[in-house]
Amino acid sequence: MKDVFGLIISGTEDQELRDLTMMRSIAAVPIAGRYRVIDFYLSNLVNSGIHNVGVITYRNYHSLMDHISGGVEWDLSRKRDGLFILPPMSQHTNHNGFYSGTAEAINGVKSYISRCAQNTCLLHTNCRTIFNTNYSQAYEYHKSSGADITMMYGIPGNKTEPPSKGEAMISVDESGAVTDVFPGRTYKKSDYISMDTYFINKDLLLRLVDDCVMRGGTDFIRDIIIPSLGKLNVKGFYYTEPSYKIDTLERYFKASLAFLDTGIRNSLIDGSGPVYTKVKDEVPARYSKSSRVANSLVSDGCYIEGSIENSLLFRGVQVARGAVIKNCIIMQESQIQANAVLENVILDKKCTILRGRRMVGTENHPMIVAKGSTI
Amino acid sequence: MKDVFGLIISGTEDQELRDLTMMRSIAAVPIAGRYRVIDFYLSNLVNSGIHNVGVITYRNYHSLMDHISGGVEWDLSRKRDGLFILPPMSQHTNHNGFYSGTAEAINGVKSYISRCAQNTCLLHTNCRTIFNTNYSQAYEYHKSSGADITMMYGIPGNKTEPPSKGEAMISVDESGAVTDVFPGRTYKKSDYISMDTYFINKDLLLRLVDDCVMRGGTDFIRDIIIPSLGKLNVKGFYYTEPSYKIDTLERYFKASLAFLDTGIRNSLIDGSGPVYTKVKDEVPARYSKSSRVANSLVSDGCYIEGSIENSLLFRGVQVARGAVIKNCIIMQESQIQANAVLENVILDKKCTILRGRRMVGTENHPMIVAKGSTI
Amino acid sequence: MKIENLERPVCVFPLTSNIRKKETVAMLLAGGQGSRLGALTAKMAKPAVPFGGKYRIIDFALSNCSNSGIDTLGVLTQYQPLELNSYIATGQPWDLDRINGGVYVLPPYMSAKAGEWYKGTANAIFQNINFIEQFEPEYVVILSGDHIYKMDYSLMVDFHKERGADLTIAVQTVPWEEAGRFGLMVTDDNDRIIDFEEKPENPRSNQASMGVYVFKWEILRSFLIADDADPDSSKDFGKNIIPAILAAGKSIYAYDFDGYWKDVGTVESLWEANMDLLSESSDLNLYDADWHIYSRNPVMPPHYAAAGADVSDSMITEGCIVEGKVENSILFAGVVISQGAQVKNSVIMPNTIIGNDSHVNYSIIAENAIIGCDVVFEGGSPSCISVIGPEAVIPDSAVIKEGARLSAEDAENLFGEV
Amino acid sequence: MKIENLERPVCVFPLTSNIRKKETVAMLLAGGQGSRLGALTAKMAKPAVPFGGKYRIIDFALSNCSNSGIDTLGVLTQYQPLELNSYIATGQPWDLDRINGGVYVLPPYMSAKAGEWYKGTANAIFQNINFIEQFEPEYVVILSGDHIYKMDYSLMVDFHKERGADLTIAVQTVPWEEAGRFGLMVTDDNDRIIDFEEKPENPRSNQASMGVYVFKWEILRSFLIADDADPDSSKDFGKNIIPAILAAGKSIYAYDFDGYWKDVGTVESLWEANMDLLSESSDLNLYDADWHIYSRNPVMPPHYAAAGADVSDSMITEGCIVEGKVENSILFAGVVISQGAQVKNSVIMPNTIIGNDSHVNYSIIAENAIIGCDVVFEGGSPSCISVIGPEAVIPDSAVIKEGARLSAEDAENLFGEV
Repeated sequence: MKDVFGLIISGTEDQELRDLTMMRSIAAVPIAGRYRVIDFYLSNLVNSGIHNVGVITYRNYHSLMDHISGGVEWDLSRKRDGLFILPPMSQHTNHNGFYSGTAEAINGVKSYISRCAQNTCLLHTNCRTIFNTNYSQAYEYHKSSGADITMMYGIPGNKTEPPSKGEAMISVDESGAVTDVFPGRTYKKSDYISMDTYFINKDLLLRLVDDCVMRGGTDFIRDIIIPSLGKLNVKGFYYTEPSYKIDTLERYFKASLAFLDTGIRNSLIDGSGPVYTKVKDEVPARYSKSSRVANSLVSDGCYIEGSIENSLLFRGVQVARGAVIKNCIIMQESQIQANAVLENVILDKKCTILRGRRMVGTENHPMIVAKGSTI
Repeated sequence: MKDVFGLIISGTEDQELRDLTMMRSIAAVPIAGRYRVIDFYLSNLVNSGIHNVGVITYRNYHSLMDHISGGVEWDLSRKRDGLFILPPMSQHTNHNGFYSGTAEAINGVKSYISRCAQNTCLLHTNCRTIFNTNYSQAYEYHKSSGADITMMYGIPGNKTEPPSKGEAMISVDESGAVTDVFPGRTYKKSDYISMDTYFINKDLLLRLVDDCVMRGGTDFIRDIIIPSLGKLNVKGFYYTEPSYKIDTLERYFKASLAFLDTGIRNSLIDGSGPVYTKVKDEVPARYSKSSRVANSLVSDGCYIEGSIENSLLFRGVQVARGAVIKNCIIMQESQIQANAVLENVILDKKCTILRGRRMVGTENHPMIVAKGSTI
Repeated sequence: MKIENLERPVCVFPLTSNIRKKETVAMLLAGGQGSRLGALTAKMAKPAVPFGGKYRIIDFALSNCSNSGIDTLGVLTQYQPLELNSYIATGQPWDLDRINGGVYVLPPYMSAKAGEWYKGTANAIFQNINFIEQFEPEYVVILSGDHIYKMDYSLMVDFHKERGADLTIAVQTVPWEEAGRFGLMVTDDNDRIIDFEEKPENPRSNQASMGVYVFKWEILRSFLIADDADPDSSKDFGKNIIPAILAAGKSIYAYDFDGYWKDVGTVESLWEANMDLLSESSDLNLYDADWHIYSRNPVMPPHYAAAGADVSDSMITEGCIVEGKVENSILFAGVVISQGAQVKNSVIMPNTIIGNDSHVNYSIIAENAIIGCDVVFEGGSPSCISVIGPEAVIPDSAVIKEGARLSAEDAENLFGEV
Repeated sequence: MKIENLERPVCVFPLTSNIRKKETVAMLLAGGQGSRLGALTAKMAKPAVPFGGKYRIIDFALSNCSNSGIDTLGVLTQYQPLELNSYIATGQPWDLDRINGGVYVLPPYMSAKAGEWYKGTANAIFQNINFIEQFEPEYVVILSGDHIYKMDYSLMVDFHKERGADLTIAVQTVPWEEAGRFGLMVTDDNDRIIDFEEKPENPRSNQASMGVYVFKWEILRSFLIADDADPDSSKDFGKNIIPAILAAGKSIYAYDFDGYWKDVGTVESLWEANMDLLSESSDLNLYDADWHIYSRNPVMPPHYAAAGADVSDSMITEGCIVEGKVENSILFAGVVISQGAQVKNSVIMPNTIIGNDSHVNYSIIAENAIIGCDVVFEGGSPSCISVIGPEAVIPDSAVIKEGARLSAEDAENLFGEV
């Protein structure tokens, strides 16, 4: 993978995740008890031997920058190559700094792309899939098939649900050529869902983006991929390992709870290599005499006096005596006071649930509490 | 200085520097043969024992971010505190991301300021002065005088010139209290020029900025300092060491050439501590048989076959045989081809002067060639 | 022109780094084997021994330095330094990866004349006089890497400065009945030390030395050089340097420290210090936001407690999998407690597995060990702790006697290869 | 459940770092004193000696590793390692500060049984078998830290793999008349080495070993262990390991390298290699953007050439001040050439001052020296280079004889204290 660089668009308008993406791009959303979504993307790239990665930031990128800046944790703090945070504005755009579509986002970082020493771009147009892979097989396929563009596609782990609105589905013929790309909610021609992951030659990418933007196009799929079908050699690479979409709140909730399954957790956290993330200095989790815990993931810094079941606790969560937590995702530094009851709830960071309060969502409609709330 | 954090506004509209600040903020302007302006600011802070520094970025901050990101060179890569790059947009502004004045800039980073563990802010509202100092004396004065705000002022080294348009001049009474602040070009009441450097209590700063922005104010001097005179205890601290303003192209040129004086150079580069900057891997400068050099500063990576006099050459400059360079500032990686003649010229980065070309400016009106030009 | 008028340019630095003068430099003695910890220190120096779920003993001294604002220190290693070297590495976890200063690991080395191992604590510092000199310090703080405590050394340096002392020794008041086990300081009313007794039978003082010293560097330097010339000296701080300084009439002060402090030199004291973390009443508080104890840890997922887990009064860290029962115990990263297993009053170090239905009690089990299924640890008590060494494998249904001390080799000899 | 079914959780890492398997690990021998360099190596190991204006000799091997994509290496130190330790530190300048891998400085250490110095090149590797094993490598590259060359080791490893060799030795074709000074490889038509001659009187080959080896790790490991058991062995690669592997009939190949390569073991060869940088025709090119030679340097201002300076055919680096004449010379950081001074055909190491009107010719002057005013270096030639050691002070009007070799002490004895 010496000749490949990675390019990640860290967010667009991810309305479906509601409060989780109000203050941060989807790439910075906490997941699996101690990670952020982008950890999976960066770790996959690094574990595949890709050491030059550009991350295009979006509106609220403070938390993303806090998390990845420097790149040390992913071994991307390097003199040559390494991690590049590419702010959403650029001397080349005439807009007020924000891109509205994926093609525009790429257009804003053309100078980074041109400077890359590597000739092939591994492009992630979004960060809405959790998967753990080594791209070498896909890259071999891309090279040996002579494709101009190779799209990765698969059938995500949460496949029983219908495709979501923003999702791109694809049809592939016997030769592996992509014959159609269509929005998930329109009509059903195949079960294959795009992983938003592409191999494409750097110069071709620059040319296609130039051309697209000149004609007023903004979206990578609508304005670049679809018009290219039939004209360019666009191949599909079928991804067989587990993957989870997190593009809606419900999917995010289910993907999170899937981590409680040891087999799924192992394959997502160490399937093709470990997932790296930022290390915090936390004391080990502490359980008191009165604590109860079952089928849960608990991070360092937690202090558990109450009862936890089927839940994920991020670091520094406090659960007081008598509190009951079931089927919940409790993010960093939240406090659950004595005798509070939570079921099917997602608490964002630094929330406080007061003594004795009770919140109950359903499996398909978890309740979500915005960052910093006191209930 | 344990209780002080630094805050640097890295640029505003610096029109007077013309082409030098088209593509970068003034903080990122190359100076003295191998530094950037912000190196002086960061080094002064670090040499004074201040280890928490926020840098508010402005429009084109790619080159600033490239230069300072990580903060390693200034020993500001730390777990606690360290260097914080504060993007010009913020969840608290409703604008399209850019601040128009210094007060607004501070307003956009209030959450950083609140989070600082230190109680006193050492605020630089601009980066248009080159000086080398240790702030401990000024800080002692600030504390012992009981001032609410202490402004540093002085008489810059290039004092023979009239004050420039954007410059703030101040009057101070016998007790050290600031009695007036007025624009340089209006009328002359004193020779004292503001160093754009303030000590101010963090909570007071937050309150003043809140108040200012609420009333529609945008500028720190006009809308915060001037209205405070007489109401708050605003003191002046007289700065006696050499300093050079670089707020116009002519001043930038003269300040640069001042570095050729060994006494001035020593005091600016190591007066109160060394100036740190980013290290590049360059081969030592190479002189050929035909080279001539007199009264010049030459950086690593230069390859000199021609003749250089009274000039500053940044790293990686090539001067071919027969070329003559006099009173010039030649920035990184520029090429001067054979027999070209340059006098009183500022070449920005990566310029090429073709074989035999001749460019002559005057001492008071140096010619400037924009980055990447071929002449 | 004459030679005496020649001047170096400004901004000239030593070759390797921008070293500038430092008022205070710390030297941390981390070369000891800690042989009373037996199998736990067979392959690593005592300061590298894991502690408290995700720390190592040396984290306390390193974090104390960092939190005290002492950013320049040498760590003197000698015995099995590989683990410690790669653990400390750049010093980043303790915020000690400073450009100007930072942490340096100092092993013994060979000079043009000869190579010499460190012959004693004082000799270790003596051999690194050049290292210290490059920072031109006023004060040198000597620390030991094998105590568990949180201490602000900067307050002790301030005390040292105020008194204008040549040497300041940190002391703890210990119960009179235990005083005889320590090096004791006899002081006058002004905290000035007038005598020093090493483990006396009839103590005249109950102020025990903590092994934390602040020296005026010029004083220490001259006494180190004099001591080195003395062929009869055992080159030790306690036995030679301090008595010599006292005998020379220099001003030595005692600095009273009343926080938590424990020398974890024995298996029982190491166990006890771990258990102190689980005690509500202990002074050893790791949750102090102003005095973080830092450590280096790999990234692992949150620990997983299975449906049948039963956890109480314990500390559990990342990467663990708990299916059985854990009570009043500390689990380090990557530990597995299998179904039906019961772990009580024990410390289980990284990556160790406890097999199904095994019962572990009053034990320290070192890293990478495998305890099979249905193993029983008999009895035990706070004064009788069993130890299983690193990499040891205990076969199914084995019985471990109370207070047993088994290295991997011992286990193999006892039980045969599994 | 049985013990054999117990499983560690995934994502369990060694204690200190996320160490993962590495196909290739390099071991760099940097413990040599380089005694033929005299005063230049009195206080630092030969690999730490400054070279080429802003480098040190070891930069070439370290940069080669980095540029070859070998990101995991151990540097074996023993003699005067302090300078080298702080120079290498985290490995950041060579991009070797990797989380997974990176550069490790490996001094001799004391184990539970005893402390041992490295007794030979092979013993140094033997003592670090555990270090190598943790990366589970297929191949181990053995390098020496005291050669000047740019070499892509990955191509040599590829060659080694293609041939399925047990050992591959890099060789340079040398002139027949000089062959007798080298260890020579006699090869068959397929580059397979069939014999090995150490400095023979009548060479049968002109293919000299460069001291760069690629081993299959399992082969090297077994021969190191066997060699250690042999009390008569001098524990040296050239004398013991390679002859033993050859005698055992293993497949050894010669890898021909035809780029610039120089062993800078003598003062004259060190001077020559420096001068090669100034030669238009030399193969030693530092301007190769694809093969940067990295180094660690403090930040200094650009060098200043005064109004009366006269500089030709020279390399001058940051922090220098040139008032006099510099011709065909190399100045390291912070050097001062005072007014009227003339420096020709010389190498002046960091922070050294040449006083007014002094004439220096055919010399290497080490770091932090002061050459007074009106000092004259007589004669000299490429085969007769004078050396002034680090920190030496040469008084005004002194005369330095051609080929003089003066340490700071020698100078003081000769001229008295200045």
